[in-house]
Amino acid sequence: MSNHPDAAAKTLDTNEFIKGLWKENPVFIQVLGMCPTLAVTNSVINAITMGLATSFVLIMSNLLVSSLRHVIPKQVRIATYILIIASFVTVADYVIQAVSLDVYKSLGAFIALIVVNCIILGRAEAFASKNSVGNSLLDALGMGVGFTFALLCLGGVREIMGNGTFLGYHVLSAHYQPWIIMILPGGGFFTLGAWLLLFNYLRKRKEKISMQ
Amino acid sequence: MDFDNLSFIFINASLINNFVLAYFLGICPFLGVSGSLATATRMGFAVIFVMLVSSTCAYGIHSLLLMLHAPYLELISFIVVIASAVQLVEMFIKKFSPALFRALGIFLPLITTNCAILALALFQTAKGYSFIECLVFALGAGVGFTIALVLMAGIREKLDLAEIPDTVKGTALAIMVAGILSLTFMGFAGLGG
Amino acid sequence: MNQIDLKKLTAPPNPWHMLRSMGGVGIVCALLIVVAFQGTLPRINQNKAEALEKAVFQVLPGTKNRATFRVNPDGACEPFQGEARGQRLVYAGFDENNKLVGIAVEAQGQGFQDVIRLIYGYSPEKQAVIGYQVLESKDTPGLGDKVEKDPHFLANFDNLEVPLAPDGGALQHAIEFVKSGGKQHPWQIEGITGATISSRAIANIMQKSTAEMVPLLTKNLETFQAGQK
Amino acid sequence: MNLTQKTLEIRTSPHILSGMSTDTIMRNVVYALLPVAAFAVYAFGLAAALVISVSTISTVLTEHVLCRLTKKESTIGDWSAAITGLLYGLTLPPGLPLWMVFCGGVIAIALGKFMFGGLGYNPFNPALVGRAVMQAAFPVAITTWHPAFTTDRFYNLPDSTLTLPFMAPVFKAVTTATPLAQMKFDHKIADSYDLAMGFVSGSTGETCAVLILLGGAYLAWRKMMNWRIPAAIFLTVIVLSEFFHYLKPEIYPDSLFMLLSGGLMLGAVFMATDMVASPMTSRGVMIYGALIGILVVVIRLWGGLPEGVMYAILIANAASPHIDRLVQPRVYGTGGVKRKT
Amino acid sequence: METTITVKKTFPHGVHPPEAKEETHHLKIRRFPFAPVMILPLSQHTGKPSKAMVREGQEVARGQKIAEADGFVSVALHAPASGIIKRIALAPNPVGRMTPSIYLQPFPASSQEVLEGTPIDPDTASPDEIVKAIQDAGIVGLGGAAFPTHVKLKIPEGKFVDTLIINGVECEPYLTTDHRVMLEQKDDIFMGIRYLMKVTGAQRTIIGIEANKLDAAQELSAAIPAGMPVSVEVFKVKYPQGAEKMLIKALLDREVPSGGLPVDVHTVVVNVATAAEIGRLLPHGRGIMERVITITGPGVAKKGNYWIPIGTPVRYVLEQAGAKDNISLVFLGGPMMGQAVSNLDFPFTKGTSGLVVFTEAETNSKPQKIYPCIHCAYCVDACPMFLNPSQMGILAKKERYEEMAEQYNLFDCFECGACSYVCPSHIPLVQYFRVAKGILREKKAAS
Repeated sequence: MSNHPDAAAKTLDTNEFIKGLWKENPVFIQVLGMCPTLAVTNSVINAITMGLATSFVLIMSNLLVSSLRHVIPKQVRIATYILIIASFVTVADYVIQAVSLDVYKSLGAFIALIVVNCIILGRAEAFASKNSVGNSLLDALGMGVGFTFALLCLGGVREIMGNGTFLGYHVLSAHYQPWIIMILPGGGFFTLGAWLLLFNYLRKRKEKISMQ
Repeated sequence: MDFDNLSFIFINASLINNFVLAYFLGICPFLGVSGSLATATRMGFAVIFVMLVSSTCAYGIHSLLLMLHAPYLELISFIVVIASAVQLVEMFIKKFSPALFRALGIFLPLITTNCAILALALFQTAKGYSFIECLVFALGAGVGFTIALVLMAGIREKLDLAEIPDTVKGTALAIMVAGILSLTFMGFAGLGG
Repeated sequence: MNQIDLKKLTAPPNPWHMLRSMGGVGIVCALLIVVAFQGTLPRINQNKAEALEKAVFQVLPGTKNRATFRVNPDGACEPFQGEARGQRLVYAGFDENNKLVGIAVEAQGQGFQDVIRLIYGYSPEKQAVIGYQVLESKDTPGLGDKVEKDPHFLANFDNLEVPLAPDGGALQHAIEFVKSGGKQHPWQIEGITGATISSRAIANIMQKSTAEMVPLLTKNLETFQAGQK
Repeated sequence: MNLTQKTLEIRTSPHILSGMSTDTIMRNVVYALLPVAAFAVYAFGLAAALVISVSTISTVLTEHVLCRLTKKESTIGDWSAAITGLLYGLTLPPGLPLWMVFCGGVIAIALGKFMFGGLGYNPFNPALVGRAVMQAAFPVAITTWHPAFTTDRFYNLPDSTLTLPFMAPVFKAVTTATPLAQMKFDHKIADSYDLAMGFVSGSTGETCAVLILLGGAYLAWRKMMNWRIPAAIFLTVIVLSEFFHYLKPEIYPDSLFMLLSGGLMLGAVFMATDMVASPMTSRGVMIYGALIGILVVVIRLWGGLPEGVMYAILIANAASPHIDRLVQPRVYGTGGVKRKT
Repeated sequence: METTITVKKTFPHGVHPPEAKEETHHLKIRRFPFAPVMILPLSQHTGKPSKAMVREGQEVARGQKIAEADGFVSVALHAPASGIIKRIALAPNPVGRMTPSIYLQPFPASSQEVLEGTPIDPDTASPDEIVKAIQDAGIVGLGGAAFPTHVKLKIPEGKFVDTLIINGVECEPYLTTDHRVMLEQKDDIFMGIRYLMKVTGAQRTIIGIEANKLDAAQELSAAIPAGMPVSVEVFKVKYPQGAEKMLIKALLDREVPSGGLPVDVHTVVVNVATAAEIGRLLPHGRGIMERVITITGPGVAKKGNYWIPIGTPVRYVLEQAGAKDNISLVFLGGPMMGQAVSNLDFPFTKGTSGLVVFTEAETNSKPQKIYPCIHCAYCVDACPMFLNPSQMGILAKKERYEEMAEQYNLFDCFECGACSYVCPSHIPLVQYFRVAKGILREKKAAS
């Protein structure tokens, strides 16, 4: 019974939403979607835009995949998912261009690269193709929020340290010396590394406490 | 095409703006395959190969879509065509050079969904490179990827034997090492300029 | 329910079924893309035009209107409209009296990290560059991006003389790069301390571009003046 | 005498040791660096003294604190943290704000060494990791040089030195260009004698080539340093730069200038020779040294930066596991029998 | 014969530990009294233990064969003194393992008279007869390895030997037995060489000696019998030159293939003391009863070289040699490869070449702190086998033993100790390698 994909599909489970925020956070815990996580987080606005765009694609593709899950034959499912995802990414790409060309320019090709973000295909394959539309939506929302939150964590640290600003507003003293490395690629690696360290540390401590 | 321009494209793609260390492209295989040197090297060559194939495809698609006035199909076509092309090439290699297939084969499907490959197509389109430039760009990107991967693999093999503190073990360490490597590659900035 | 699903799972793949569902999804996707493309196209074009206008107006102070021209391979310029891809374009700027202020030219070259793209305004009247803006640069933030912000450096381009030699074929003086504090002539670009490489790269791009474009633009001056209809 | 009640020690052979000890080696490297540091203070005055002491204190302190935090025995007794601190301090410009010096020292140990498990496991030279992070973080401050041998250097500090933590420094005092920058941007070549004796501007410890070489000679004589590494670096740099100088003497400087200017001496003698991050075999270190030499020349002559020693060494560090693997010594008896007929 | 000795040859790598030979190298070999009880392990050699031929309570004469070889890789054992077999039981060996041993109680005031056996004539005896005689004489490698000498003298079918090397290198610090033997038993040595050349078919013999024994080299070359194709070569002093493979490399620049034997490069190496013993015993048909042992080290008063009967317990020797009160480390053999003893009741065997006693002063000054490997490459430059001890040490710590064997030739290590000696981080590399080899052998045996 429990093996069956649609077994628990009838009810909505808010855990599907919560898990993406922390326990199964796509960036900090699952370490997925590293490319956008590192590449576009040199400022908060980029991080948020990227987070939202990814969430949008994630939600829409999860919805569509989940609602079509009985229709799509197993053999062609991956191809179909990619098709769906690529379409939504194209949509997101145009919408961002229409909203702000500056943001679009600073994100560059990374909007289009959402297509190959493993989180999206991963959720479609691992969750949406086996669960109800409602739960898939919750899952996508959770993952999206978790992803955006992670990007914000990185973007926030990097923009504040690297530029002394948050969302473009000066939050530190006017004489603050920016750590330019933080908005360089190296800083991206180091910030993510530091966050992962923190999560590792917290997890280790929790394990230790629960063992006692 | 003058040689200076081509060499700049190559140096730029391989060292200055290394796909992995400056653009964070292909981090997944970078972290996943850099555990042992032997696989890293083979993976590197497979990437160079796929990059050349997909760069050619992307150039063709882009020209075709320009003629058809359908730029909005670019992303979808890149994905689909590159994936199929790599698959075809894979079958071709399997048939005609089993040795090469054994060496590179298992990596090919892995690479197809790698963001570095798609990014290569997108970048070369955005930069408006000519066909030759595209190939040099692809070669540079592939070589750069390989260099980063191989250096990383060497360091990680060495670190396998180190007494790493518990908290640092795992991805965090690899990311930090990548950060230091990324810093060292800053030394190449301005080369060929 | 269970039984039906099981049957579906164990059934041999039906090519027609596969094709049908792929086709269906394809159609949905195509619809999506086309709708999004069509829906956003006017806005995107407007954004692009605005961005371009902003740049042109900035490098040609006093401009109120602009016209786009294509540079043909033979060196002649002609009014141009439509898809910008793959074309070599320059933009003429006109003041409120419809008088030609100058011509904005895009140029690019190798910087510290990657290619730097910039746009500058050439005034035929003053025979000088009267404005400049960096369009795209990946040079180190806080160091290389001084070429976009440093007021002292930007002042170089308020009136950077590029007079033609009497025979009209070439510049009288090529633009020169001098280090900070060394500027003596109006055709020299003074570098930034600590960002020598990026500022030198800008000077190189300017030197190359003006040497080619200024004679060409001068030749086509009448076309530009007549450009605004 | 009663042999019955004797407790005997059980040890495994060998029962005698050479007497060489890791902390002795490290301590001697510090000794070899001291004259260099002393000259730095002599040339740049109080500012250099402060930079070097703050850098050393920061690394030693960080090592101690991190060991305590992870409940390990403090490892500052092996002197390696002190070397890192000294070396790192010697690569900094004398006017660098002290808070930056301190941050870099913390990073050098935490990121460059401790994270990998401490002494013996760092794949990169920790001092250079700290320096590279600082270079990327504060590119302006770290390339702002103060002139050497100013008259007031022993009682006046540059304005930038005492900048408040995390605040941007203001460089009011006269700054100057290093010989390398002058070569690169103005094609001006400094006098070799001045370079050798350290009468030029630059990082605190990189200016006096003679003292650095003396320190290196001492270490090489005590066999605490692999002389092949600097030798290979120097040789490569000499050959390459002479070649290009021969081709275009007006653009490319001669080898003497290349050797004596910038951080090449300090880097080749004290940084590239970091035992932990360099290859082990004699042939390996030759390749390693040659790689550094090539990278230094390439970055100096064609790169965007005037100086590339730091990057060259770091990249060679990254490559050294491969070099080690490629040139494992041929084990006795595995290469076939040399037959004499 | 006056020869000017040129010292050039040596092998690459290796180390230079302090020689510490000056206290005993000038002291003539002296005889040693019989201990009240002697313990004669049946397994004093590499290979199968000997088979006891006596029963408890039996009276034996000095020189009488009390155990015979059990198979080819085994040798006979002779009574070192006239006395009574007290019992045959397990007794500890230096590692602490118990091995079957014969306890012999010498008669009070037992004489040094020895039984005479069947003499073997080097000119008339066939090679096989000589091999058998050497086995019957209980001769093993006296340099320390205790490998039955006759085994390596038996040249396998299809192989040949062109050079016989007599190993007078004695590279272990402190030990001077070979030095004294070369000075005092020249005739025995040349006699032994006659037997050995006959057996191996070698056309020439080279005696290899290190430059710290120039007097021995000079006297030996002066004493070479006319017409004998023997020469003396002097090497630079370096450890472990006495190892067969290093000696062959230094002397002939030949390399014994990995896993092979000296005979693969057409040589046989015999220790000089072994050669002397062959030359001393075979003409009388006797067996080994005693051997020359250096007793030295800061912990003993009467340092010197002694003829010590096989089976004498360490305790008895220490008492006679005047051990000091504060001794804390006693090892059999030299300080580089010697084995520390836990138990003073352990007897001297045929393979023991020295007894070095350290006091607390020496052991306490030895640094205890082990640092991580700093890749200084001292060990790489020391290893005579051109291995990479540093990398193997790191692998051993991570218990990656297979990798050590497959990629880093662990089994070519012969535990000379040069790497541990030079290691500034005091990593017990040799010990790591011993453990690794042991575990790998066990694994192999299990599978």
